[in-house]
This record gives sequence, C-alpha cells and structure tokens, in this order.
Amino acid sequence: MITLPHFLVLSGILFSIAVAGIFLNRKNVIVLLMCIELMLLAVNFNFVAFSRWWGDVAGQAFVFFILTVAAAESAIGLAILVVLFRERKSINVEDLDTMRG
Amino acid sequence: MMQNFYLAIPLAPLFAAILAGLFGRLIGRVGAHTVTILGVGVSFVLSLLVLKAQALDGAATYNAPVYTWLVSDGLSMQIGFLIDHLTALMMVVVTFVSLMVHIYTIGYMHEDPGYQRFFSYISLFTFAMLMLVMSNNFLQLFFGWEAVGLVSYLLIGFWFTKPSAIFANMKAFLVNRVGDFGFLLGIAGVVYYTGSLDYLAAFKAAPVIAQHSMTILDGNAWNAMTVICICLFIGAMGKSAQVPLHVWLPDSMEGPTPISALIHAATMVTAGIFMVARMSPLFELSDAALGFVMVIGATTALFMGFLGIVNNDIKRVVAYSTLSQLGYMTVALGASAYGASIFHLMTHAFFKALLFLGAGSVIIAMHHEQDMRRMGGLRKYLPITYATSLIGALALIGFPGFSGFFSKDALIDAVGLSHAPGAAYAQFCVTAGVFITAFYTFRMIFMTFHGQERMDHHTREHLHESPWVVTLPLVLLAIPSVLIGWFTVGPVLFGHYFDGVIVVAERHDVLRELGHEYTTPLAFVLEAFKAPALYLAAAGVASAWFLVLKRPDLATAISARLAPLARVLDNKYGFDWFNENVLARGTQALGKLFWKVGDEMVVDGVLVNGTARSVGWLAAVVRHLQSGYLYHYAFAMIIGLAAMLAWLLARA
Amino acid sequence: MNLPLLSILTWLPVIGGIVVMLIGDRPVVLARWVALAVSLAALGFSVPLWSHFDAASAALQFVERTAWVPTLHSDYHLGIDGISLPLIVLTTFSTVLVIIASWSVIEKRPSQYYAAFLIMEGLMVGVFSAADALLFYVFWEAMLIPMFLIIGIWGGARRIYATIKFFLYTFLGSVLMLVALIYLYLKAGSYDLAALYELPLSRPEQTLIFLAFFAAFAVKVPMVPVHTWLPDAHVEAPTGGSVILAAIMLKMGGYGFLRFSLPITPDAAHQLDWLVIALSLIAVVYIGLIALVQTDMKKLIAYSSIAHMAFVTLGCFVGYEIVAVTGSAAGETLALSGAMVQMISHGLVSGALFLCVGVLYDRLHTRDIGAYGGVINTMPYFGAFMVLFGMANAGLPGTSGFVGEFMIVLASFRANFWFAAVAALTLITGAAYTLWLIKRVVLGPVANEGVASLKDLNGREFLVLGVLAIAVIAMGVYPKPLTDVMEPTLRHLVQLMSVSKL
Amino acid sequence: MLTTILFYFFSTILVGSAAGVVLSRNPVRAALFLVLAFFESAVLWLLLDAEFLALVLVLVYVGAVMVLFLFVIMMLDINVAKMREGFTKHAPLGAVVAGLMIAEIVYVVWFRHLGITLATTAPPLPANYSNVHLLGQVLYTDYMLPFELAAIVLLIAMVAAISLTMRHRTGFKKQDISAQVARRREDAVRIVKVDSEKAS
Repeated sequence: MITLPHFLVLSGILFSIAVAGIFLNRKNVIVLLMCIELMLLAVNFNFVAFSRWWGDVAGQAFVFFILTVAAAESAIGLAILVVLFRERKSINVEDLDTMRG
Repeated sequence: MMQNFYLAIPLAPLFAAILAGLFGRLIGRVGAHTVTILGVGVSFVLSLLVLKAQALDGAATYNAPVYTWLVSDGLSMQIGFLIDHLTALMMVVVTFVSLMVHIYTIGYMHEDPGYQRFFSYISLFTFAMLMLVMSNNFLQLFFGWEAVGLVSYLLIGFWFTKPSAIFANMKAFLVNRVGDFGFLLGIAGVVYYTGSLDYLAAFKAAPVIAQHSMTILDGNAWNAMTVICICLFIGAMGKSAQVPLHVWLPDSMEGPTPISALIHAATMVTAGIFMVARMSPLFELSDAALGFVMVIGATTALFMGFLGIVNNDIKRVVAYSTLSQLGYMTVALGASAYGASIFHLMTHAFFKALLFLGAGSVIIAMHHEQDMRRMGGLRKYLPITYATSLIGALALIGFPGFSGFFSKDALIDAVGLSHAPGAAYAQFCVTAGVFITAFYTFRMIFMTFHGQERMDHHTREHLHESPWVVTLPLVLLAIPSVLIGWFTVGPVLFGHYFDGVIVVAERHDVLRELGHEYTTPLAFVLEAFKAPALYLAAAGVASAWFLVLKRPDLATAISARLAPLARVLDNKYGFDWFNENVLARGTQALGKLFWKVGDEMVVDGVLVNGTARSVGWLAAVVRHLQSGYLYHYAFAMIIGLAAMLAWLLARA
Repeated sequence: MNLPLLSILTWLPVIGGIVVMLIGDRPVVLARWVALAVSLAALGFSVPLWSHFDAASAALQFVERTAWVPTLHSDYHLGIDGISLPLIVLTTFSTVLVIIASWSVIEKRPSQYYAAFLIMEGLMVGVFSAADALLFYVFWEAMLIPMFLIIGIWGGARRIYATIKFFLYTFLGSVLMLVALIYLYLKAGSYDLAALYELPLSRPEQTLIFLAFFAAFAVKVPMVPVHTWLPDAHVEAPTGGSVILAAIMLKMGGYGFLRFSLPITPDAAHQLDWLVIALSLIAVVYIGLIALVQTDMKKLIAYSSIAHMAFVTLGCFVGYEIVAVTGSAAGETLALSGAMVQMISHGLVSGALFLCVGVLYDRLHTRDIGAYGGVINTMPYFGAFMVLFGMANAGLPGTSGFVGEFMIVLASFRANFWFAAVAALTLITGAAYTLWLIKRVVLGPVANEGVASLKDLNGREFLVLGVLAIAVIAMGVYPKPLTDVMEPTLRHLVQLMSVSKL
Repeated sequence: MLTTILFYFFSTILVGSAAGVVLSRNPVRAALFLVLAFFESAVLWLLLDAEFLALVLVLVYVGAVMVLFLFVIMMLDINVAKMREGFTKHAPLGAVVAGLMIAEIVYVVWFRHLGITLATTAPPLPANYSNVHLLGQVLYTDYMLPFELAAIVLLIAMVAAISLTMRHRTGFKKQDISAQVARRREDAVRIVKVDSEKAS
C-alpha cells in the first residue's frame, strides 16, 4: 500500500541528496546546476503527490510552471557558464571570486 | 498732560542723540552740539521745574505707566515714571552735570574727528540715566541700568584705535555684567514673591517677602529678603564699582575726560547708590544685607583710597578717589542713612565732576599729558582751573563749609551711630579714609599746581588757560560745590524731604538720631570742630604738603622702606592680576578644554565619528563573509533554510 | 478674505522656485528679480495673515482641509495658531532678506541658489502650518533637501563633511520621530494633531514617544550633546544658508517641542523635564565657554546660537518644575512665551550676525578672527551695525535679545533659584564672547592691509542690515504685539500640558 | 501490491541515480545519472496518474535540457581532476545538513501532519479521468495569465541565452546601412583652398 508519506519521504530524500551534492560538488558549477535540477524535481514530486491525493489538478499546473522556469533557468545558467568559460578558461568556482567584499 | 511733560525730559536728549548720531554729517559739528545741548538744556530746565514742584510746591508723587511693554501670564511689564522727591533730585543732578559736560565737551573735543558721535553718545547717556532714575518699575530700571552700561562701553572705547581703550571698555562692560547677573536674579526674586515688577507693589509686599525663606544650598534656609537684597546689591556693586567689582573704573579713564566726569564720577556710578536708596523698603527688612552692604562699602572706601596715594596719573587719582567716595556712600546705605548717602551723592556729583573737568582742563593745557610727575607749578598758567580745582579738592576732603563737608561729616556721624553688623569696622574705615582722602587729594593738587615746573620746554611755552567753554562749566560747577550744602543740609538730610520715599526702620534710623542735635547749618559747621574727622583731614593736607613740596626725597625714602607694601599698592592688591590670569585665562582654558575634549573628542570623536568608525569596522569584519565563492552563499542559504525550518518546527 | 492664504504661502514660493530654476542663469538678472518678486509676494501674503489673525483665540485659524492620503487617514490639513504665526512671518521675512543679501554674491548657478531658498521657504511655512502629523513630517523631511543642497553645492571647503554630518544627524532624529508618529497613528487611527492631543497613552508609551520626539527636536534645536553638526554646517554654509539655518531651521526644534512633545506626551515631558532642563543649563555654561575660545567668526556665532537656543528648551520645560515647586501654573505661560520670543529674537539677531560675517567674508574671503581688527576704521557703518547686533546677542535691554531671556529667567526663578542663576550666567558669557569678538574684529587699530582696503557697506547690504536693526530694536522696545498674538495659544498649551493622559 | 513493488523498485533506482549524480567524478556521468533519475521520476509520476507531466518531463527535460547540459559539458574543456580536489572537504557538513533535512521532513510527514490523515492510499479516480484534459482546462482558464507569463519567461530566457553567447567576431566586413544613410557631405568632403600663385 503506497501512501502519501511514501512519496513525501522519497522527495525529502531526493532533496537531501541534492543538498549534500551541493556541499560535495562545490567547485563544479555544472554539477551544482544539476543538483538544483534535482531539488526542483523533489519539489515537483511533492506537488504531484499532493495533487493526486487531494484531487486538485492545480498542483500539476504548478509543476508545469516550475518545469518552465527550471528550463529557462538552466538555459540561462548554461549560457552564463559558456560565457564564463570563454572569459576565464575555467568553470572552477574557486576561480570566481571577483564578488568578494 | 503731566505725562507728556515728564516724557519730554528723557526724550529730548534721546531725540538729540538720534539727530546727532544718525545725521551727524548732515548737521555738522555746530549743529550736533547745538542740538544736543538744546536737548539736555530742555530736560534740565524741565527737571528744575519738576524739582521745584516737588520740593517747594508740594506736588504729589506721580506714578503712572507710559505704555505696556509686554503682558504675559498676568504679569504686566510696563514702562512708566515714578516722580517723587528722590527722583526729582536725581534728575536735576544728572541733567545739570550732563549739561555742564556738554558745554565743556565743545572745548575738550573740538579737534576730534568723532565730534558728532561723542555728542550723540553723551546725549544718549543722559536719556538712559534719566530712564533709570525716573523708572517706576524694575524692568525699566534694568533697561536704564544696562543702557548706561552700553553708553559707558561706547564712550570708554570712544578712541577705538587705542588698544588700552578697547580693552578697558570690554572690561567695564563685562564686570558690570557680573553685577547685572546678580541684579537680574534679584529682580526675578522680587517678581517671584510679588508677582509684579512695580516698585510700589514690591514695597507693599516687602514684609511678606521677609517672612519667606529660600533654600539656596542644601540645609541652609536664607531669608528671602536677604537673598533678594544681596542679589540687587551685587548689581549695585558692579555699577557703583564696589570691591571686588571695582576693577573697571580706574581703567575706564581711558575714555575722554568729559565722560569720566559725567559717567564715571557724577552719574552712572552712583546708579547703584540710587538704586539701593530706592529699594530702602526692601533693604530695611534685612539686617544681613545691610551689614553686607556696609562691609563692602567700608572696604572700598578705605582701600581704594590707598591706591589714590601711589598713582601718578592725574585722572586715575581722581578715579580712585571716586571709588573711595562711592564706598562712603555705600557705607551710609549700610547704616540705613540713605538720606546721607543721597546727599553725598549729590554733592559728590558736583565736586567730582568739577575735579574731573579740572583735570581735563589741565590735560588740555598739557597736550594730553596725564602724568603728574611731568607737571607742577601750573597755578600761574591756569588760574581759573587752579581756583576751581582747589574748590573741588576742599569740597572733597570735607573742608568746613564746603558741600562735601556737610555730606561727609553727616555720613561719618551716621555710621558712628549705626548698630548694623560691621559698623565698627565701617566706622574705622570711613574715619581713616578722611585722612587718606585729604592726603591724596592735596598730593594731586600740590604735584599739579605747585612746586617745580617739571614739564619740558616745548609744553611750557604753549601753556595757557583753557577757552571759556571749558572754564565756564568749571565755574558753574564750583558754585554748587561750595554752596549747595548750606541750603540743602537741613531739609534733605535732617528734614522731611525723603519722607515717604525712603523708608527707614525705627531701630535703624541714625539720621533722625543725628537730627535731634541739628539746629542750623552754621552750628553744624561749628560742631565739626569737636570731631576728629576735621583734624584728620587737616593732618592729611599737611602731610601731603610736607611730602610733596617740602621733602620730596622723604617720599621716595618711605616708599623704598615700605617696598613690599608699595608693591601691593602698585599691583592694586592683585585684583587685576587675579582677574586676568585666573579668571580670564581660566575660563579660556576651560573653554578650550570643553571645545577640544568635550566637543571634538568626546562628542565628535567618540560619539559621532566613533559611531561611523564602528560601523566601518563592523563592515570590514562582515566583508570577509563575502568571500565571493558561490558555494559559500549556497551553503549559507541551505544552512539558513535548515535552521529556519528547525526553528519553525521547534516553535509550533 | 477667502483666499487659502496658507496654501498660497506654502506653494507660491515652491512654484516660484521652480520657475526661477527654469529661467536659469541666462539672464541671471531676470531670475534674481523673479526670486525677489516671489519672496516679496510671500511676505505680502503674510501681512493679511497677521492682520486677519484673531489674537484672542487659541483655535487653529485659516484652516484648510482636504483628504490627502485617505488610506492612511491623513489630510492636507493646514491651520495656524499663535505659535505658528510669528514663525511663519519670520520665515517669509528672512527669506526676502536672504535673497537681497545674496544679490550679486553667488557666482555659481545663482538661479538655482535662489530657487533652493524659495522652495525651502515654502516647505518651512508648510512645517509651521501643518496640522496633520504626516503632512508635517513630509514637509519636515523635504525641507532638508534644499538645505542639503545649499550647503553641499554653495558651501565652503569642507562642505561635503558638513552636509553629511548635518543630514545624518537630523535624519537620524527624524526617523525616530516617524516611528513615534506611526505608533500614534496606529493608536489613534488618524494623523490629525487634534486627535493625537486627545489620545490617552500609558506611561511607558509616553516615555518612548517622548524620547523619539526628543531625538528629532533636540538635534534640530540643537541641544548638547547633539549639537556638533551646527558649527560645522554654519561654517561651511554660504551666508544665506547660515541665515536661514540659524533664523528658522533651529526654530523647528523648539516648535516641535511646543507642538508635539508637550501636548502629546505631557506626562512623559513632566517626568523627563529634568533631562531637558539639565541639558539646557549645561549648554548655557558649556557652550558659552566654548564660544569664548573660537577663532572662526561663524563658529563663534554658531556656538552662541546653541547657547541661546538652550533658553528656548529651558523655557519650554521649566513649567513643569514651576508647578511642582509652587503648586500653581503661574509662570508657566511666561516661560513658554519667553521661549517663543527668544526664538523669534534669535532668528533676527543671529541672522543679522551671520549676514555681518558674510559682509566681511565677501570682502576678504576669510572668517578667521585673527585676520581682522579695526574694521570700524574703514567700515564705520558696518561697525555700528555689528556693535548693535552684538549687543542684541548679549541680551541688552532695548533689543530683542533681552526680552526672551528676561522672561525665561523670571519664570525659572519660580522653579529653582539655581535654574535662574545658571541661566542668568548667559549675561556674562554672552557678553564675554560677543564683546571679545567685537573687540578683536571691529575695534582697534587697522590690523593689516586687507582691513585697510575694505569698502564700507553698499546700499544693498545697508538695506538688509538696517531692516534687521529696526526689527531688533522695535521688538526690544515694544514686544507686546508679539506676545499678545501668542498668549491665548500658549495658555491653551499650558492647559494641555497640565492634563494627564494616562 | 504491484504498485507497491513498482514504487519501491523505481524509487530505489531514483535514489541511487540521484546519489550517482552527486557522487560521480565525471560530469558526463553525472548528467547521464540525472537523465536516469528523470526517467525514474517520470515512471513514478505515472504511478501518480500524472501522465502528461511524466511525458513532459521526459520530452522536455531529458530531450532538451539534459541534452543541453551534455552538450555544454562536452563543449567545455573541464579539468575534472582539479574539480575533484577536496571533494570530501565539506562532506561531513553536507551529511549533517542533509541528515537534518531528512529528519525534519520525516518529522513533518509523520508527526506534524496537522490532523490530516495521510496514511491512506490515493483516492480513486473517476471513471472518465483524463489527466491531460483536466490540466489543459486549468491551464487555459484559471492559470491563463501565468501560463502566458511562462511563455514570456521562456522567450526571454531564449533571447538572453542567445545574446549572452553571441560572439562578436572582429575582422569581418559588414555593411552598416544606418551609417551609410547618416553620412553627410561635410563628413566626407573637405574643400581645400590652394594658393596657386604664391611662391613658397
């Protein structure tokens, strides 16, 4: 019997893995972006699950929007990455500290 | 009708002053002195009429407001006149001396470029002084009080390019301000207890005030009347140059001589005496205040006299003599012999103005040389000046029959009868003062007019008697200096002239006690031969003659022998030293300390810029958190998220 | 007369200022004359304000009211009483003088300079006539901007430091005031001052609100120890800026105490009056001594302003002590009235003194006292004016400077002998620093070639100083018209002060 | 029962591939793991009867976004070795934060469900349930405006991405029409007066 908490815990685990990933792959921007995608996926899981359990399709509409924004975000993020690489010949986060105070 | 009449008295000189001051160039020198003399002349004539009406025709006391200056909180502050016997007397003295000085000034100042300005000032002074004496309330009194101070300031600094003059005028104003500080507090006290600024209201409420007590310092309850009277008297100490606020008067001699005569001898400096006499209903209720007045006066009378002995500047000798005589008047006030004090004020106004103007005449002749050591033997060159100065000197030392004799003798007798605290000390001071007065006065006369001619050749060739505008006032002043005592001693001193104006408590009334023995002026004169004062004065004259003319070498020897004492006198007891080095420097140092440490270091340095600096420091610390590394921010976000979640969970 | 006089007085100068700015510096002459015309018109409009003012009433008069920000229950509500009226007239009066005084002195962007003064005039009138707390606050803050610009653009060498200090100081205070006003609004549901007067408040509330107001007004007055912005601002400001700063801006602090602190938080004011009185008395002595040792003329006058304004705060708050000591309110109105008179008088006298310094500065371009000496030899008329204003500054009877000080000393004697004694010390200190200044600058022999080359006042300067001299003397000789206008309002204020709001 | 097995099966793979994303050394592998994770998610969403989203996830994410990722990774010359330096430096912190989050989520799910009964199976769907139909109905009615905004967001993202990565190469000769039109006579012609007869 699959209940709502199953999905919620699953999404929690996904989210936590993504969080751990941010800590682990702190230098690699691409993987960081991927971790963010994972986080969004976890969030989407919640939306879909709740939408199913409460029979309200609005949750899925939100997932739709999240997907849209996530796509836009990764497009721009990758574009920035490309530009960055062109300028710096590196995407190592440790090289990117021009914003330091 | 009467109001307009009275109003004209002060306004005539004011109008003249404005005309001469603002339109001086337009009306020229002659115009300036004509208009001011006219103005003062008008007010003199009107004052005479007032005196006649008051003294001879028995006119009622006039007391009415002119206009309301301000009303607030039920306290109506008005400008108004109180015309009674005391006022009338003062008005005549003031306007008469002022008129003489105006005439004299034509001669004395005729070369000065500030001619119109000078006339404007002295007319303005006459206005202010009249406002002071004619006032019927404390506000106007204070106005006149400060206004005469202002004119005094302007006149001492008349030669504003002379550094010593502008130092002296600032000193005069500031020392007077110290007095005014007390005066203002005294006025505030009167208003507090009576709710009115009017003299009569205050006098009526006086017994009530005397029942109050005030806590000034913890645990010390003072009689309210004592506090008020001492505060008021502090004002008088400033204006009438009593120790220790006397320091400005000798320095004020930096001004032109006519104003030394007018302001710093005859009128303004007596404002304090006048005021205390005016406030007699208040002072009578406080024995402590009277004792204070008496001790201060006695100290001034004797110790300022000593300074007259060692000075060689002719004007300063007269100035110290003024100080000493003011001390006499103050002693009389302290002894509750207000009548004697005012009487001496009046006679002193005449003969001291005469002496000053005489000194001025000498100074003109000597081409503005004031050092007596360069004079001598001027008798034959300046006969009129000599004669009149001699009259003034005799009046001053109290030669029997001269005006000064009547007032001074009565005054000394009155002090002798007083039982106020400090009376014994005062009696000693005033009696010893007679000798001192005689000594320095005749030392001056002898050094100036007798003996060797010590001036240089050039000056001697140009020596001649001053023009008539100078000598006329001398003569006119000499007449009352000789005669006034004979006519006035009876009514003013022992009669009922001041009844209802000056209030004296039964147990203080020394003048009435004296009056029992009084019959005629002549008897009064003869009576004096029994008293020691006359002989002391004679001894003073004799020793002056001996030391100045007969054995000048002895004088030098004595001062060499008594070098430490001479030094103390030369330093004027160190008052100036103390004021300049301790008070002036001290306040400046304190001010600098407050400024540099208080304002710049503490407020600006620590509080204002310190805040700014600490913000900057905090920012510098916090800046290090901005590593610029993306993952640091990401960490911060995530940790913050986790923490916030934990907090939310823990709270709910 | 149904003209909306207050709105005209507020907005005419603002619009006039914008017009002057649009005219620009080509030709300067036109901008100048328009500026003068506008300021004269404003002065003209304040004449009917005075003549139609019902001096017997304490109520707000010339009231204008329309909804302004309905969601915040804030109205465009103007109205004046006896406290505002003299200050408004002082504002229009001194603006005219400032414009005449800076006729040909300003070289950098003169039209904008005039515009700044005109706009500031309108805003200041707005401050004095606002009967709505939010409106008041808006005017209060807006007024900072032109002053900020005047010092920042036309100021001296350290103008940036001075402006930032000035702005931060005053802004810090007024932000706290805003917090207090918002709190009051939330409690009362309205920004209307009359409603705030009636709002009951508990003691802690009152204390906090009082302190917030105090922060704003004490900085403006300024009181020790938040006064250090004033000397810097004055020193760096151009002459006109100094005049307006001294003549009117400082009055806003005193006005704020009378309009907000006392009636809105009477119990807290009573409780904390010792603080204000102590700071005022400290200021009289402390600032007096500091003024004594200044070597910069403007700084000296600035410090003397602080000492004189301390009388205002003393007069505002000594009333509570009078009641506490004597048990009757007699003397309270006298003290308040004295504070008001002192404000007006200080406006005239310090403004005149700053103009005098400006006259010298225009000629020799230094404010250092040591650079002068014997000015009266070459500038006799100027010397006469300077002595007159110096005497007024020292509180000589017969000049306006005396009236307020006298009233406040009389009143504070009721509270405590020592209050009066310390306050009266100003007779000595005030005379000391003023006369010493005059001695060093005006009197004496000609000190140097610079002084020898000085030209006496021109007609324009003579006009400005002459008008001020007449005002100073007139007010000293006959202050009754002024106090009569204020008396009913102040009596009403005393009533408000005495009713507990707990 | 079958759904339970399917759920556990796919979710295990999902968690595993997510771990793979995080842990793999090579970004390419990480991306491929992410693709796998998306696939598993799609399947799980199918279990939740969200057919449309499951398909969108596969089509859009796997088909477009992840390809973009791979493309970028391969295009850029990434020094993998350097990237991995200090890989485990913050691992404990990451583990703590991640553990904390799991704990919090579990806590919320199990203990703080605000009285809602969670431990039930999903409610049955109506007979003629159509996920696409319903979603479309919502998107084009209630969420019309956000939907269009989303479209604009995508457009802006596209424009931004293009403009960011557009390279301005130098050395080309291009025609600049506006410059040609704006040319004026004074810019091009200079009249020089030559003194012909003057001897130098």
